[in-house]
Amino acid sequence: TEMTVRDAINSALDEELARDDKVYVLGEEVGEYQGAYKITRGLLQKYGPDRVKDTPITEAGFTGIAVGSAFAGLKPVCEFMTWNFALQALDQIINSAAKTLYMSAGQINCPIVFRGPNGAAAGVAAQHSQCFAAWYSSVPGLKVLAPYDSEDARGLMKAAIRDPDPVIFLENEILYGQAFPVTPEVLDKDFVLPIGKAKVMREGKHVTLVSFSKMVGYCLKAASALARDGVECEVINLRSIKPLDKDCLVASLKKTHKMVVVEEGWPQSGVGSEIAALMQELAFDELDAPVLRVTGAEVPMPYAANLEAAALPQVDDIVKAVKSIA
Amino acid sequence: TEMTVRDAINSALDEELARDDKVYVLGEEVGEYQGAYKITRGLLQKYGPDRVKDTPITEAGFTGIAVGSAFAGLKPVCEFMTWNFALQALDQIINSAAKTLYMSAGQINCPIVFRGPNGAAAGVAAQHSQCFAAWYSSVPGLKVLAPYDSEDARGLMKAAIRDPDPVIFLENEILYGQAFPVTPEVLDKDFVLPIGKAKVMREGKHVTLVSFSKMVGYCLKAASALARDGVECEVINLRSIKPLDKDCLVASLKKTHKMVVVEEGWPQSGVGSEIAALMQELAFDELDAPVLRVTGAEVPMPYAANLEAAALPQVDDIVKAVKSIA
Amino acid sequence: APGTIKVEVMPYKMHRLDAPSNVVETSVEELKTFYHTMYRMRRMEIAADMMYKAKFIRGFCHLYDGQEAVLTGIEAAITKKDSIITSYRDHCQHISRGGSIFSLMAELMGKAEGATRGLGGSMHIYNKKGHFYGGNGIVGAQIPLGAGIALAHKYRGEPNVCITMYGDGAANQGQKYEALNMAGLWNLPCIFVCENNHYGMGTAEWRAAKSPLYYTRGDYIPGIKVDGMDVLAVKNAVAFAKAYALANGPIVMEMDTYRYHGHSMSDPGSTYRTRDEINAMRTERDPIERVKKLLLANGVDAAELKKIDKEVKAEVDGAVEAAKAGTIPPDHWLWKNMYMAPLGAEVRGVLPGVYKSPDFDPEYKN
Amino acid sequence: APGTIKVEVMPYKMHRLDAPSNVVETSVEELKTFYHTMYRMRRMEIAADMMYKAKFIRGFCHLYDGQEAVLTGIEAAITKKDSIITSYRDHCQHISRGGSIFSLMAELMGKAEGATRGLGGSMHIYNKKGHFYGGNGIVGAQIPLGAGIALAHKYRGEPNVCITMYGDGAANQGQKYEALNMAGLWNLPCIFVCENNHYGMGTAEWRAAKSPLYYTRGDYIPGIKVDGMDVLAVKNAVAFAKAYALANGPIVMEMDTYRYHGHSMSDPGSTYRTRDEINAMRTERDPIERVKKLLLANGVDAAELKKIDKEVKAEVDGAVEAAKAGTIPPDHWLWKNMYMAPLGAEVRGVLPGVYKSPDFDPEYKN
Ligand SMILES: Cc1ncc(C[n+]2csc(CCOP(=O)(O)OP(=O)(O)O)c2C)c(N)n1
Ligand SMILES: Cc1ncc(C[n+]2csc(CCOP(=O)(O)OP(=O)(O)O)c2C)c(N)n1
Ligand SMILES: [Mg+2]
Ligand SMILES: [Mg+2]
Repeated sequence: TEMTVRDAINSALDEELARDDKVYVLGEEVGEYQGAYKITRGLLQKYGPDRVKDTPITEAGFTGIAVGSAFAGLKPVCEFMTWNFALQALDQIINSAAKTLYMSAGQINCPIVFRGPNGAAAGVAAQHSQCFAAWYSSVPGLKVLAPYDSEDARGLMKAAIRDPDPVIFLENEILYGQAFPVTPEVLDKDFVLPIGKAKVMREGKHVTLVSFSKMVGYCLKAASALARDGVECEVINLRSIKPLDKDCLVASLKKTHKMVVVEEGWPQSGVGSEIAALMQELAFDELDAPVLRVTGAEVPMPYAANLEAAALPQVDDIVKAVKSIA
Repeated sequence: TEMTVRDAINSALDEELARDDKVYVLGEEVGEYQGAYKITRGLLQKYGPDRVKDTPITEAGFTGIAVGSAFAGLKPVCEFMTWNFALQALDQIINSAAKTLYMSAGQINCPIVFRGPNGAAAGVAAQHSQCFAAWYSSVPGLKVLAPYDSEDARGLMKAAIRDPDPVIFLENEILYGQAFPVTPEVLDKDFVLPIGKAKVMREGKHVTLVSFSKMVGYCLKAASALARDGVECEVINLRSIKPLDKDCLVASLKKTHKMVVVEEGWPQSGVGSEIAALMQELAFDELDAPVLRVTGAEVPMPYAANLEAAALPQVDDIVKAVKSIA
Repeated sequence: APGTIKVEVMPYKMHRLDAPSNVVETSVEELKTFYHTMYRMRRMEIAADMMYKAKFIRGFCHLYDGQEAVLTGIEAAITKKDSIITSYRDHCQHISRGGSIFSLMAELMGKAEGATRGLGGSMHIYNKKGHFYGGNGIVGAQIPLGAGIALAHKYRGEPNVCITMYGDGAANQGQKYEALNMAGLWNLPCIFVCENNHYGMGTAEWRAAKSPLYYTRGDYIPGIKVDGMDVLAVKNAVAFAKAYALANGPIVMEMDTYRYHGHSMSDPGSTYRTRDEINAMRTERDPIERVKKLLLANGVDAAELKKIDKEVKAEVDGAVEAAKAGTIPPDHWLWKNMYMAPLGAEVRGVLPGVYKSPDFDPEYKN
Repeated sequence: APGTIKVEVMPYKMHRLDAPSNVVETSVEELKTFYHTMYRMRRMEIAADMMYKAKFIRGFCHLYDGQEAVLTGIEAAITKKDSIITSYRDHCQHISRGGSIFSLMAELMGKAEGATRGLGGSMHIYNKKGHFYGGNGIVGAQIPLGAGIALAHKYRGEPNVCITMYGDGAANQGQKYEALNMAGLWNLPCIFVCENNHYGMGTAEWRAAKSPLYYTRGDYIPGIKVDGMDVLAVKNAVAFAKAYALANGPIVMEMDTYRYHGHSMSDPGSTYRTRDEINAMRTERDPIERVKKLLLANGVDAAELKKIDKEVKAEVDGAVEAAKAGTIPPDHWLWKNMYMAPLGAEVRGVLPGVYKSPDFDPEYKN
């Protein structure tokens, strides 16, 4: 069977709400409107307004309220309509959610999931297209997950909600409507993926392609194209950006000796920068070529379709980068 | 003669206020209190309350007001008592200040300086000790400067205020009281350093040490210690974190073939990650060893003095890192 | 004066202030201008809707139809040296500040001839020369920005205000309260205009605000509530507010208005409100119909208005076709106007090894 | 009841509410407890001041002396199942929620025996079991957090409130207004307690707030202004507020109080206010003196109070010495309690190649 990423997240939320009455959902338009992107469809009807709470457009305030309620033992799932708007709430995410367990010497944990679409959608321009993966993943105390397909979305969302620590959950609007095959195992009520483990999506021996979220699909496409030219790529879906699955990355590098990291975010101090730095640090002698980064261009996102495309990695770019070292 | 970093910033502000009446200063306690760290001492008395404005403790609001006034042609210097508090104003810095020139197709520029102490002071614990260099330097549209000594502080502050674009100016509380020698040239009213250029603080041929802000002093100390053992370090003071002075870094690497980057911030996707990624990308064959990163430990900052010291790079750590590859 | 028409508008509701008169003076000439202005806005937005559905426009697209009287009344009371800033619902400010329908349409279609050259899109229209500061995609962020623009006016001793527009949803944002406080402390000539169209996306005002009395929400800042479907009520109130703001500092205006379309294009706009409600608004309070009736009652010929309608339709149709025929911005525009000062360094492209020198070129000459 | 003493306190100022009676019942026993509690707080803060000056304490250190009646009155009106959250000025909450002076002093000195094991420091004291949620270093951030704690009480159907304390400076923060709105919409049992000590750092209230009438600043949320230097006035008002909050939702309390010390240790506290002002507060409104006078007037012997003083001094001195003799936290504590769930991965140390596995160990057993 197939399932869209939207339904994967929706069903995971539904099942976790059913499983644990400390879990509740809040955010703008999550209730009566059924979610700006319909991720929370049906949940208000099923669980009522105390567990599916519509908030005013006040990110700092409702994030603080969500975090406070998590300190006091609830398990909020806090939706940002997009992650861009969480910039108004960043202080509460970093200084309250991420740091309190440590500052309180282990007394006050914060079981919360912050979720919403991250990065570029289509034609939404500079203020609505930023990728925040690198920023959040730099912060100790946070865990950062980014699903690619429906399996990821279900398994990681359940892991995030059941986790006693704050989890940043980076979705992708363009993937919401995409359907992926799912096994019965994935549809199980207790299908929980481990946090911190990457997944090898395709094996290969020549070059390792590393990415997360939407770019995993692009890497798979690039790998297919390259295979036709005899270049076998190993494709790694990070799934977890904090912690990073170093072992998986190093193991693959030891096999291929070449790596390309693909992300939609800006290059400087990005996720790719970290992985490149890590690889040369952990496996210097294994590298037959520099770890290459294919990233969003270092510009605010333009509106026009052609410029937007030029500002983001395309399958062709990945192919080119691989060919430059393969 | 000698001058403290505090006096260097203060005199630069003073002279730029005198030079251009569109320049004004705002922030919490910058006026009557003379600055929480006395950086704005005397300015209210000299320039009056319209040009040295005390604000309430409302970072989002006064940052937005400052940015709006810059759109409309003023040149605000916006003080954050520390950069930690700018988390409440980050949306205005990123989505308003950094992106508007681009979104407006070049119509509306934003000549503003955001300044204040960044990173760890002494004993101020987890919520007051974060380094934001990597985050801001990832954002196109921003320029990010970090002075080390009084020469840097004067020359970069003047450059920042005269620049027509938004500049993030990362100071260090512990350096404020430190005195450095300054030449008459540095004291000139028009002493302006170029944005985007690093400075070689000490030449050497064995290993390149790269850092910014307070860590430059530590690198210089480590270099002296290592010189006694016959290891000659080249010490680079980045001064500008966005843009990075790639040419200076690569030139040094071509000489030493080894590099250690030192920063107080967290490791993942830090400034060091970017430099390591860049170096292996731009000069793969020049590297005789991995670019090593010495960074703040991946923990929220603890309070106790010994733990705090263990969480931050010490001169000894730098020496150790160099020795591991020298 | 001869030709003066006196119209009684709905009495203003006041907060910490005495009400201005609700008898407003106008003239046939002025009313014709209002009719023309508002009808142009209306047709333009309807065209945008069609072009969106025909897939010539992508991303978000927030339409202003229904709310035309607010902006039109504001412009009638201020000068082009007064500043305006608003949210993403910004197409009509482009027009009212002197931009063409063509350049708006071209922008929506991502064309090089667009108001922001295809770089900004629907939510990011600006006109610096016309003192229009945009277009802001982040709910509430324009509020302190507007206070800052007002600060600049005051700093330079200019006799101007900044009109800072935001929605009923945005009215709950904390930064609004921070901005109000500073505007009050510093007596900034800022007019905070809450366009209460009764919904923030799918959320009715009372579900988002414990107190939906927006004109009182400045608390210690005075306020006035205005029938935002009546351009004369708005004109008169804004003239009053401008005088007040220049003399005393900030004031809050609540404009009672309505958006006919959904929030943005993906919202049908009919799940959280009834068709009856929408229809009642259109038939009973439509701002254009109101002016039309006044014109007819004051001796203007229906044929004359039809002529205006026809001209406007032709203008809009022409603009749409011209925009369709516009040029795709060249790819190297990607690298322009990130910085005003030469960066003296390169920025990275998508691929490693691809570095570009960003340049400042607001004329897009190269 | 026999032994009941009736005291008239300063009448409350009210906003959108009728005032409770300003005649408060108490007893010699209760007054003695208040005296003891407040005197302990006072001596502890004075000791912290001395230890800071003697360089046993580093970083920030915000003292509560002068404000003791606020917290003491609050605690007298609520139970230990009600929650409290406050700012960085949090030493006394540690005490009022059952912590020892020793563990507070040990924390300030960065010792392993400290309230937060040397990890948190002055601004980050917590007591989860005592429903004390800290200690927050970011001005205003505790306000929505407090509303969230109240939400949890309500969600679980508990008959408890969250006391959310913040300063007059913090009262201008936007997130306060966002939290008030949601607390109002959702009827959260949250008592917003503004401790108005008239200065936020060096800024007098009227320089930071266009309207320094903090009890009215909730606008549509009711408020009450209380003499925060009078523990009986506070007790009575908080009891009233708790009943109100449980029945109706949020309420704002303004406590008119004063901090004797500077803002933190680097602030002498005398450049932005006069010595006369400080002296007048100490001689005319001191909260401990007020209770002392009441006790003496009600037949308690001065010698008995002297005895309390002596005991408290001895307790504080002992705690200080014990804290000095405390242990430095072992370096490997750096890696504890970053996450509750096993991370299944390592975190990086300062040096490359140094990786550590963070563990959850709130007892610090290992
Ligand atoms: C900070 C932020 N949060 C959420 C959004 C998504 N969003 C865009 S418009 C909108 C509704 C705003 O309603 P209102 O202020 O009433 O303005 P209107 O659209 O009615 O003109 C929302 C929730 C956003 N753009 N920015
Ligand atoms: C967001 C933020 N901005 C600035 C600061 C620095 N700061 C710490 S306390 C303080 C003054 C707060 O005054 P008030 O709220 O009146 O509380 P009080 O100290 O008087 O108890 C300031 C400006 C901070 N910690 N957080
Ligand atoms: Mg609205
Ligand atoms: Mg105060």
